[in-house]
Amino acid sequence: MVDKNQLRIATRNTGFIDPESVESYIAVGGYQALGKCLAEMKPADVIDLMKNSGLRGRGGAGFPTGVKWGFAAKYASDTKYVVCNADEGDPGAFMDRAVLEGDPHNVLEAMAIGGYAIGGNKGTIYIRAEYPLAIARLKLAIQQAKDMGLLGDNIMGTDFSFDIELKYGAGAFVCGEETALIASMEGNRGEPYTKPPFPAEAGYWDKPTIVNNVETLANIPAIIMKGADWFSGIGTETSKGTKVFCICGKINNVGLIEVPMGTSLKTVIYDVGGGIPDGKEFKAVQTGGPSGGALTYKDLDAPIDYENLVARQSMMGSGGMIVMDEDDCMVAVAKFFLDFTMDETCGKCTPCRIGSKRIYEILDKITIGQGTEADLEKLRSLSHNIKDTALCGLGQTMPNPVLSTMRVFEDEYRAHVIDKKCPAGVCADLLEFTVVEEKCVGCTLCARVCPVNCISGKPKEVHVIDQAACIKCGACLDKCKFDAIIKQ
Amino acid sequence: MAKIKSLAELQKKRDELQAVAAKTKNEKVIVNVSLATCGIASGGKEVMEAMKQEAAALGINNVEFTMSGCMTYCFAEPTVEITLPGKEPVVFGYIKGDKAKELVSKYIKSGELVDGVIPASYERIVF
Amino acid sequence: MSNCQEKQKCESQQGFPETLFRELDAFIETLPTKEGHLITVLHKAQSLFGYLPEEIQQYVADALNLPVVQVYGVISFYTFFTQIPKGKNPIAVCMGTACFVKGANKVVDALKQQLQVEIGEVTPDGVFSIDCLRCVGACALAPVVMVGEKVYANVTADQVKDIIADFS
Amino acid sequence: MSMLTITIDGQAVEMPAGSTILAAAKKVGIDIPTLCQLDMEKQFNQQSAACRICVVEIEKRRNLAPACATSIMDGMVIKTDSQRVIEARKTVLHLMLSDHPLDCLTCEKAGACKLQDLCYQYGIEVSDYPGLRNDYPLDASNEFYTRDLNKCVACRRCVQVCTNFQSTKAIAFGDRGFTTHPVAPFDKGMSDSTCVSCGNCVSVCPVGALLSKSKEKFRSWEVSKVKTTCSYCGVGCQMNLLAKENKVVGVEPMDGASNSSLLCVKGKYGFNFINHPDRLKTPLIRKNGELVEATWDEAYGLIADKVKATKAEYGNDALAGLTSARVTNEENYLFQKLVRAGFGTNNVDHCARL
Amino acid sequence: MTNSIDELMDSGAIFITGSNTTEGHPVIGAKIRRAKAKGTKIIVAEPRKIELAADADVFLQITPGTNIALYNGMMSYIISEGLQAAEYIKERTENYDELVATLADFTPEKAAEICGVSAEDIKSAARMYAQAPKAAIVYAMGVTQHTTGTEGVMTLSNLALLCGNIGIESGGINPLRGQNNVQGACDMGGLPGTYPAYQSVANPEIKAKFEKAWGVELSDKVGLTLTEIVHKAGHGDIKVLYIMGENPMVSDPDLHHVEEALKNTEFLIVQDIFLTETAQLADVVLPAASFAEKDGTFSNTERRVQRVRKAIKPVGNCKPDWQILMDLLNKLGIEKRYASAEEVFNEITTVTPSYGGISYERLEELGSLQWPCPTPDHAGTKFLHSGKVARGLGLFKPAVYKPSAELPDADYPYIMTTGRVLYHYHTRTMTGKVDGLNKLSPASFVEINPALAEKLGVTDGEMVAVSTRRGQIEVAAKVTAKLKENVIFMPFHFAVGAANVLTNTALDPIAKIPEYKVCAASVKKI
Repeated sequence: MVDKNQLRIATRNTGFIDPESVESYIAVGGYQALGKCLAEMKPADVIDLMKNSGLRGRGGAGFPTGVKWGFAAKYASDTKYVVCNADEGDPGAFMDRAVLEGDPHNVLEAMAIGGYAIGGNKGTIYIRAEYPLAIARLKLAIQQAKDMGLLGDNIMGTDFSFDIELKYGAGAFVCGEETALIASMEGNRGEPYTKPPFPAEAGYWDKPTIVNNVETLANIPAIIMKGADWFSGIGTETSKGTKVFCICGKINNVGLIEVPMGTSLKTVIYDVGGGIPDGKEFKAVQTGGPSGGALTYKDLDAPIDYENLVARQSMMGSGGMIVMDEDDCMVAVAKFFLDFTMDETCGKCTPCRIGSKRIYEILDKITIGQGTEADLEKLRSLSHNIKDTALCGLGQTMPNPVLSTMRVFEDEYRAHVIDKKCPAGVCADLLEFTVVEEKCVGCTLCARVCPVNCISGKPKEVHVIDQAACIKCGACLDKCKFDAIIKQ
Repeated sequence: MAKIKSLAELQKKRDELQAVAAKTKNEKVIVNVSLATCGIASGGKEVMEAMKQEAAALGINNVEFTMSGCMTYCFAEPTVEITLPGKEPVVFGYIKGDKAKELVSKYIKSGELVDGVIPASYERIVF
Repeated sequence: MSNCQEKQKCESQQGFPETLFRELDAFIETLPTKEGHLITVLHKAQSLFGYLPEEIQQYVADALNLPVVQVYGVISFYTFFTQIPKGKNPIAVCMGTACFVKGANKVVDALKQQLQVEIGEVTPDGVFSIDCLRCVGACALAPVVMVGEKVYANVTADQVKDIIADFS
Repeated sequence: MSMLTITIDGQAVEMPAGSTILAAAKKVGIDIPTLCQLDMEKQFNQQSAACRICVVEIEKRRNLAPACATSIMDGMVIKTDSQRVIEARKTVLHLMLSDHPLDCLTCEKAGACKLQDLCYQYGIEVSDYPGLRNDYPLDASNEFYTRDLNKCVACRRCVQVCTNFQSTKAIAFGDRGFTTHPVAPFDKGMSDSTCVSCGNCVSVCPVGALLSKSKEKFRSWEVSKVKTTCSYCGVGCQMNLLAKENKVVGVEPMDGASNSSLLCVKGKYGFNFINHPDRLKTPLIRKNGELVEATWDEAYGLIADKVKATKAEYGNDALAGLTSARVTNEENYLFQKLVRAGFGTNNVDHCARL
Repeated sequence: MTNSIDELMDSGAIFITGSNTTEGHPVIGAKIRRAKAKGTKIIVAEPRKIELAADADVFLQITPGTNIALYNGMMSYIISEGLQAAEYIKERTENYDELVATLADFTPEKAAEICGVSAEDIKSAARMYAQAPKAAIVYAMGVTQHTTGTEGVMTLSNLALLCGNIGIESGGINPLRGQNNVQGACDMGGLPGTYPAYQSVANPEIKAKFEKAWGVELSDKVGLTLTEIVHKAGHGDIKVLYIMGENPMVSDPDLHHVEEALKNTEFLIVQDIFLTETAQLADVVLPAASFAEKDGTFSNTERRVQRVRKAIKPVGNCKPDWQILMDLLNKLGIEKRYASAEEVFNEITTVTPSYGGISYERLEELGSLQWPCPTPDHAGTKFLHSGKVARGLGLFKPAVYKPSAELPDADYPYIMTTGRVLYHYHTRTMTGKVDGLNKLSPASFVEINPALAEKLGVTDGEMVAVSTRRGQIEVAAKVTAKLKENVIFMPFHFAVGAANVLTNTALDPIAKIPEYKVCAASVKKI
């Protein structure tokens, strides 16, 4: 009965080995890839292998890793840096944490390989301070690897040396953007700057720097060991290998999955994810977090890869997948994401600083029933212009949740502005709780739970809700045993 | 710890470790508890402790406890993987309350399956 | 003698014990360079002092030879850093997407109502403070509430009372 | 340095590698509006590129690019006036204006305000996206200028000039998101900062957020501007004197070889002595122990007589003159000529050593 | 300055000594800090922990008056370590052997003892300066206002030559001139011994040239210096004294002596824009126009000639100085009318070789020109002594450390030094009229170290009596850790609580500069 929809490359060891034991990692072939690079390959060979494998950045944008390494290798410098971006910022994604907590040496090994390939010998892991366990296990792993001569000076007896330090994030989503991340690593406000120059040319301390995400790195030792052909044989035409997703929200099997690129959304949701709980209807899945968009039943058969998601106005992002059911209001979801980006925008460029606030305000207006059709137009045009003018990736993708939900759920938006109704029954200001006379038996339970005492009626008589005083908390609906209260 | 001086030394080390692991696998029950952040938050450490106590109480002493990171079945935390000597590993989820003791007294002691088994739905790369 | 040490001759305005300052000095000594480690030092300072009031910001600025306004600029940028003391039992509600779709905002409302303080505030008796966190990466347990180190999973609004009771 | 060829609005332009699109456009007379761009920053990648008003369309690029901070690449094809570009700029202005008071009628900056000019240029009267505005108290704690952050457009020029050029580092950016704004330490008033009142931030502020306090009210179009050299220390900063009705009412730095558009507190704000009521306005002659007003002829006559008489009675070396390190070369020249040729002595010196 | 201000930003190291640059020359101070941000090493040697000390890679808090010992200590270390520019010394200098001989037994340790700093710091400063590919020295009155001022400058010049830093871009020795046109006043012959462009009055050919140009007979006797003039006036030997735009009643040392001298002068002419302390003693006061009301040129500290332009009409009945001087020249029979400042400038260029190629027209076009600029096609000179020094070979003129003229003793136990504050300029003739500046720096003060304050029982802001052998004043105490315990500091700007009531008139024998930077003082609580 075992269905093998998943293929675990990046997460091949998590859950299997003891993350606090370097022997445990070595026993599954750990550091062999690094050893192979140092003993049998020239740096250029490593880069070629990476290029041929087709591995693309798993942090979101999908830039080919080998090409990035090639750029950094090209610039001459006494110092070059390999940075591991472990500032997992997407709310609803935790694959990086899982890998770091479950298989830290895998990431260290990959960073050293990157250092060897580009001609650098310093590595920095920029990790969220909110991940204490991952930090502790990384520190331990670095020490163990140094003690065994797998990191530090003259690795495995060669003249290649590579050291890794940790730097902590401090709660800023924008630091996932590589230029902001570099600013933050240097101890500054995490404000992005205009590229070019790209970090590969002038990054950390103005030195050539490659920034790779945890999941990207976690693939690398396997690629070195099993070859470019093996890796590029997995996935789709443009997207090779696998992708780790965190599926959560309204889904039965909440958890971490790793599937080959090109797996359909349907497989992910129904076969791997076990479908929607409580017999509810699948409505949408948000991929790419606050930078992404909503996929719907229309997209269920689409193979998941970088290009297909972008074509559907979403994006791969780091791999968060939030599943929503019929009870979720897409306007409210868009508002939730804008609330997030509005807080997280660094505030440097005008479109993002003020634009996120204005989009949020318009969405808020819509959810409280004060929106107009003109507002929908404003939303669209403002969103397009922000995408066009914002400084960094955060601002350029910030309107995506709005644009994608408007594309697919325009009806829902229109219901809010024209009918002043929230079809999913989420937006409190647009709801009305009413008593169905035929069903009410006058048990008084609803009146007793109402926190504002707006339900009146004598025992055994039909009760009435005072709409003016009702705060739409839904307590009466939950309590009524006779389905006599409806929300609409 | 002795430093590894070459790729050959590393390969030798790996082979040694694998040999030890294979031996253990044939002789002992291996209990692997998922102890990533969510596993710990769901009570993974308590599960491990309860199982140790129960094993001691029942006089079962060929059990080796290990820990690992996330087993990916977040919906079923805490999760425990048990490998009986010579058998394939089995993952049990939803280990709440007395379930931990039950795993010892039933599955480890007599190979009797309890509910909460999570089938592996993946293929895993090894090299 | 560095500026900060000179200043340390005087009493700490907030009455922080001198040993904490010495511990911070010792930590700074272990850094390979002062340059680029402002955030590192602020993490350490916050872990020692609990929060980063003006006095500590000035101390860190002097110790790293940075303008204090730069230190303030950094602190006010990152949500992890706080300039006001947290409650004895800091409550943090995860507001990641998974928690949101599972109703974390209702939990927040319940907490606010129960403790009669707003997000980012401390109860008058200093026992609790409420903050909203970006994702803590435990989405399977959504909604997640942390009180200090203790994690509560799958929290609903009606459990809030019990959680608070655990610490009262 | 290698030369690259690009096309802007259909015109081919040849520029050295490392030039910005902005510079290339300027060379062929194409005006790209700017706001946060700071002329003092010579390297394109030092520009904050925060305001996004200078965005242009580059063929084969997904997003619009800021002309001030994007270096040219060979063969680049750029459009600066497409519908897409105009719409984007208008949106940026609408957004800026949505967080800005509309008090141009009384704002001191009117007429010299970049935001006002740009809104005029793009025909924007009120913002399409009204919403919550930031609300900060006016900070008048500095002796020489006021800071009204409600008018701030977060262009960062003040922080750039204070940090990178003046190197005082009295201000930085604080907060995040919608409330991101320039701050003094702990977001208090400027008087609580290390500010040395050089006013260089005021000089570069494109809007009315930083304004010099002024005794005389004046509108930017009412003043004449004359470029001159500062009369304080030996640096020789270049500056414009702003004059209205024969009064100097303000100073603005100019880009001189020695000052590179900077001034200090004395140069920027120490000009009120010029029209001070205590200025000497007429010659004075001591009569009966008192200095009394006299005509120039009386004064000249008295001096000439006294010089001639002294020379005759005591010899030339009984006369002496102290010239001044404060006056012009021409005047120093004439003074030593007066002492040497007129008094007939070399007893001339000045306080170079003091 | 031998070099230009902007060249500092490409120096490998900048040695700042005797200059509180961020307050005295704020814009240059800002540029030095920008250089620091771009990677330039900064060495500061000052008695006070000035603002730039915080930017310094090495800060040497030397006892006032010991700078020569410091420079010699640095040089002796450089030579002992073989860090000197041997090739440069061989090809472009002379008298090196005497330097080596003079420094033979003067170790950094000895220097350290004299200067009150650590020998290690002297060594690292020396290494930093010597090992930088291009290093600049920046100094101001802190070096020159000593009885050994000239030797101080020469010793710095030795240091620069030793490391091959003269005649190269971004190197040099760079005095920062305190007043806007002090350079121009010197260039224009406002000196007793030289005509414009430093042409000697004793040289018959030069004298003949000027006699021809001006149409009068001229004296070949070197005139009196300012301090000598004041001294002679005190004895009643100067009958007519014409003071233009100066306020010796505040700026000169030992003010009681100055006041006496001016009162003793039979006929005192003062030309200024305000009725200064000096003008109040005058027999005739001539009202002059301010810089905003006239045309002309200033020459800045880097020999850069720049235009002054008229922005408003002269206030009241006052006149630009050049017009007054022209009128008086005419009255004294030297008939020449200049229609404009430009016509005066044109005359200057005919007799001043270094200005020969400068004209208003070129200044209009280029903004500025740095002399020497001998011909109209010359681009001006960015840095001096390129290729070889002006005199041919760079001359080492070694000097040994000599103590200041007045040292602390039991009665006057502290070393008093003077200087500027950011918010005032010189004698406050101008800045004293600006409300905001007066609010930021309202009155005179004396800075004392906290330990000294405690010893005296004085708290910050309390009034104290500061006295020296020449007088006593009462000022507020400013308690600050900027100073060492035995050193006190006063700004010289203020007429009330004037520091120069206290300062020493002892002069440098060569440049006749007074020793403002060191005298012995006592401080008492009132």
